[in-house]
Amino acid sequence: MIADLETGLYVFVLATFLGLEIIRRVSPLLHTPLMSLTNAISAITVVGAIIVAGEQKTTLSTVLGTVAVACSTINLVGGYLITWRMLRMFRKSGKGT
Amino acid sequence: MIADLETGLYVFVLATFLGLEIIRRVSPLLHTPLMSLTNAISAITVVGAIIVAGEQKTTLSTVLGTVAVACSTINLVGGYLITWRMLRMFRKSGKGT
Amino acid sequence: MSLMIGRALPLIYLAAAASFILALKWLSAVPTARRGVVVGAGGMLLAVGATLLEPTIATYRWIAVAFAVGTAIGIPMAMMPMTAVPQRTALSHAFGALAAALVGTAEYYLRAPAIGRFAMGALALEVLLGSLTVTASLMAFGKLQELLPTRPVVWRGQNVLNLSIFGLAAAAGVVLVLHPEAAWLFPPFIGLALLFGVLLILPIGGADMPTVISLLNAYAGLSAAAMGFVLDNKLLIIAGSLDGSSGLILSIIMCKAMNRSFANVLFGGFGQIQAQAAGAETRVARSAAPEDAAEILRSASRVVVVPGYGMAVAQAQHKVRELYDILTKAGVTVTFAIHPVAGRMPGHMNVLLAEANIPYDKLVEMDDANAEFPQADVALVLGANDVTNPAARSDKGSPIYGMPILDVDKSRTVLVVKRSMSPGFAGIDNPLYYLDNTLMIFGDAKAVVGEIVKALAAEGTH
Amino acid sequence: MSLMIGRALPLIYLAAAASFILALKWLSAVPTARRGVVVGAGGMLLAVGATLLEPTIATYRWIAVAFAVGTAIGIPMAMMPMTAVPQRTALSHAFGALAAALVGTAEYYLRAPAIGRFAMGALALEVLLGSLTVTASLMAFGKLQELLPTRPVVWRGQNVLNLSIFGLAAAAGVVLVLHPEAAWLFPPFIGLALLFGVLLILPIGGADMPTVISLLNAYAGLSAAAMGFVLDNKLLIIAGSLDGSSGLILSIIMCKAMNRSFANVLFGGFGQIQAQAAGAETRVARSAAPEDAAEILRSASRVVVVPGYGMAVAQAQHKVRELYDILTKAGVTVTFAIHPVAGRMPGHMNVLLAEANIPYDKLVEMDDANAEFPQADVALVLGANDVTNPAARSDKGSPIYGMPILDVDKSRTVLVVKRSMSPGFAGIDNPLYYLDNTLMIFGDAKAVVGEIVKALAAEGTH
Ligand SMILES: NC(=O)c1ccc[n+]([C@@H]2O[C@H](COP(=O)([O-])OP(=O)(O)OC[C@H]3O[C@@H](n4cnc5c(N)ncnc54)[C@H](OP(=O)(O)O)[C@@H]3O)[C@@H](O)[C@H]2O)c1
Ligand SMILES: NC(=O)c1ccc[n+]([C@@H]2O[C@H](COP(=O)([O-])OP(=O)(O)OC[C@H]3O[C@@H](n4cnc5c(N)ncnc54)[C@H](OP(=O)(O)O)[C@@H]3O)[C@@H](O)[C@H]2O)c1
Repeated sequence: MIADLETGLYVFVLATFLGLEIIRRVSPLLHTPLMSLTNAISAITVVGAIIVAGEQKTTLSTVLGTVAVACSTINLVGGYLITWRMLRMFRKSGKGT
Repeated sequence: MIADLETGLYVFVLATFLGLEIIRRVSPLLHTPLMSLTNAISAITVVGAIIVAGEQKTTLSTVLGTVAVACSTINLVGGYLITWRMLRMFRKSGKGT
Repeated sequence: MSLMIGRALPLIYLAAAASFILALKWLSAVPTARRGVVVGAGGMLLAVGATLLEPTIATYRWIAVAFAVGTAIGIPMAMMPMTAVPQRTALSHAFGALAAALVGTAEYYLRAPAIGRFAMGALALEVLLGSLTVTASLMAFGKLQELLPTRPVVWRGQNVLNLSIFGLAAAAGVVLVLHPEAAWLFPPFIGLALLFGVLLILPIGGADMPTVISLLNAYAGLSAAAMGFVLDNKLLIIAGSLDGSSGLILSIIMCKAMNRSFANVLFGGFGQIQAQAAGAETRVARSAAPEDAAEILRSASRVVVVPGYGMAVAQAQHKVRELYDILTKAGVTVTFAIHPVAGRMPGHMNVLLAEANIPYDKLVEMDDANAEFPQADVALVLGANDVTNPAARSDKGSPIYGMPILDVDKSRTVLVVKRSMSPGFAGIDNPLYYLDNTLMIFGDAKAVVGEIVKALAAEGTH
Repeated sequence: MSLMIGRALPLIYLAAAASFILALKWLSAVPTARRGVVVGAGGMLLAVGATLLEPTIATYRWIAVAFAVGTAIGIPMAMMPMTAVPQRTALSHAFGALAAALVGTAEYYLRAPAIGRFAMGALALEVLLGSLTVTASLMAFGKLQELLPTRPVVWRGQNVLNLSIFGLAAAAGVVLVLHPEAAWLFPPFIGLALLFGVLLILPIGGADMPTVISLLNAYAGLSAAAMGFVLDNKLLIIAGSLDGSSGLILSIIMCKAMNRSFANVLFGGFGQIQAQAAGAETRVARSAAPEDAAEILRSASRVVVVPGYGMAVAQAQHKVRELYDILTKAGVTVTFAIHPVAGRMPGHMNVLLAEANIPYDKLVEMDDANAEFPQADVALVLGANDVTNPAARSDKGSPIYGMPILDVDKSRTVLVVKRSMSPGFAGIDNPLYYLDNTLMIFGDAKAVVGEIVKALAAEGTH
């Protein structure tokens, strides 16, 4: 358990440094797609929900897990889709409509 | 052991991404100090060497460990010192000699 | 098969984490951004696919149902008009946080009391942040969709009450960490967190919601990272951290662009008192008809358009595109000056204008735009207000003093399109409207721009 | 006490890792760079201090001796003149790699054959990369210090031989991973790696050493990271990865600035054949005395100085500072154009000029400098050669064709200070010297600049 904590902290610190570094550099032009893309990415919680829903250990856990999978899926599907839709709109001058 | 490998890989991948991201942004003005600073930082191998030298398990390991500590210390001391010396040289116009 | 997946899973998750990092990296610039989305989605599919092969899964029935329901809701949510993006974002944070809170709850009832202290700590954090983010996001959604009153709701002792509720929730969490067997405490713990989420948003004005949403984004990210600690899943920790940093950075950018602090946004009750001051004005503004505006634009050689929240409300972006086309064809140089907090979310104006096919290299950021105004013949302010208010530069008493603004008043002529003299989000009067070089064109932005276009087109056929 | 350290150690190491990250982050710009060094050194002391408290340490005697010896060698190595930095860097990579290889070797004899397959794999990688980097770095040091012939040593079948040696070393490594008990194989394994390090550098010309050093930096970093895998120490993995990325990025930058590929640097035998071509030249260059140069500089209003390797060889930077002072005082605008690969290591010219107290805001990067030359009255080329060679722009047959250069030939007058007509690192002739607007001033850079300064000073007192 303590080893897990240690590993988790290393991963957390490194990923946070990396996130701050990368996201500071996102052009303001793309801040709205950025919000929807991070939203989609954080829908990765679905992998935890899938296990809980699929294990079928108790009725409660199955119900909670199923609702959680549904919620995450909304963000997963919706997030990538709307980001894609937005990015398809960005065009440079002189590149047709 | 497999858990160690997994953790190690995560840390390695994240740190490499982070390193590439940060170092790409170092001003060319400071590329020489960058080389000496990373040199100093990688002297952290000294912590591994200290254990080997201090454990005194076999004569061979003590000898190898001691030489390793000495080598790392050269880089540690020399690296930070020369980086500091270099950086003290960089001055903006109008700020005395 | 199952053994293979068990061994490969960490590597697949690592690949997914790398794909998320690349996705955000490539999102930093338009030319690589789409590639980023594809890679990010690919990593996600890989991770989900591999997880589905886990041998602990006893039945796929409920998972399939949930996928179907989620997709059925997710697709329409992705098809909302661009003007609804702020609300949509709030709603999706609610879903994300709910998923984290539910998984945390399920894990508690499955594993307590035989749960390690550290895992229980992460679980409590996950459930606390998740639950409060659910209600707070729903409240934010309600305010942005104007289902709830957008003015801040404040009362005496509010901050003390809120802090006490939060303190109670945190205390319940600590007790649960020390005594995971105290299952009776779990429902009140969640209840307090949900309640705190509601109370947190009540005193915050509707127009401060974008900053709040970004903060909630950071909370949702932290909650997902905590879930990663509970499940010992590094992919979740990484995705949560990335999400958290994004929320944090966007809210810092917004606070800086408004020259305000986090504390002021969260506890300031902004947008509440200042509204009354606006009525006292006695100076007069000059107004003009859309036809006059067309005349002025026609004879200009450099026009800078300054879009604001009003353009989003009026959905005027497609008409703006027509105006851009007709002016460009007539040899007028047209650019768009984008203030970082114009509209109601970061980058709001950019997506709207991109939706209307305005090339993104014509969208100019604040600092560059401010270098352009002195050379511009016309600044056409379209439903923007606060972001053009010169009081931010000169009037130390103004609530927006010190906020960096677009210096539209430095251009030769300023045309302001809005429906009335009423104030914008900050609830304060705008001295710009009384300057000698300013002309007001009253009306709905879409209608006014439409008429300007018509006038220009008619002139063109003479 | 010891238990406390055992628990706190991972957190202390995490803090050290964060301090290294911050150190490199702050090194990105001059104003924050010193803070970076302090933070990095602080993290290092913390980590070393905490490690010394580890209960497994039975005696401090040898550690203390090693600290003393290391410090006694490290301090003079930090006091070397700036012109010796390339050699110094090569030498320090040898030390770093040696430490990694020795620890790996010690671990092997302590733990084998009861060592896990994965740890043994990391160990083999550590020892392989460490050992080859030791000899390769020493060779690079020898070439840079001119203890060894700097020309590439090539022969037929060389690449095949080198690859075979490497293949043998790798094969030995694989066998050791599969059969860690085969201790007899360990010494030959190291021997092959050491030999490969020597063979790797033989065919590479002295002036390609900077790129090679950077690559060796990356190897040393990887070797430290592998050591982290062996010892399950995440701090080592992080520091090694940072070091590795730095080496990789710098070598990519250098290759791009020379328009060459890694393969060409490593296996190209660059600087070998072209030398013979130089003699065939029949055109004549005009030369002038330092006094004439002083006259020309005196009447200029914009001077761009282009320093190169020759300035480093001559140690002329302090004289250059005198020239800068006297010209600036006379109202001449003086800037310095820095090519990314001028000299013999990345940023070489910058440290030399900074050493001579030239303000860093006068040092202009290539692209900006190339915008300045057409407006410059004089380009003063000080011991630079290849980085000013116009053949890179126009002559498709030239070995440096396509390398981005400083367009000194576009300025009104070009003054070239060098000792002879002999070629620079690339071993090729420079058509710049035969242009109508070029004047050669032959002599050692320090001496010539000194005379120019004397002439200017004498003139000033008339
Ligand atoms: N973007 C962000 O991320 C963000 C985040 C937090 C806060 N904010 C705040 O939001 C504000 C944004 O400034 P802004 O200048 O874009 O907007 P604003 O100051 O809120 O002003 C919008 C103006 O648009 C006009 N308008 C509304 N509907 C219209 C219609 N249909 N046609 C024409 N005009 C219409 C309104 O005047 P009438 O009623 O007279 O028409 C109003 O004065 C700033 O104060 C900023 O601090 C933004
Ligand atoms: N900086 C890096 O990181 C790096 C990395 C890899 C390769 N390189 C290579 O190194 C080269 C650097 O170009 P560069 O223009 O700086 O140097 P260069 O092309 O090597 O030329 C240096 C010139 O300085 C002259 N010189 C030598 N000693 C001198 C003295 N005491 N006084 C006056 N002049 C003296 C030499 O001519 P005389 O003998 O006639 O005096 C020589 O032509 C490039 O080809 C680059 O690709 C650099």
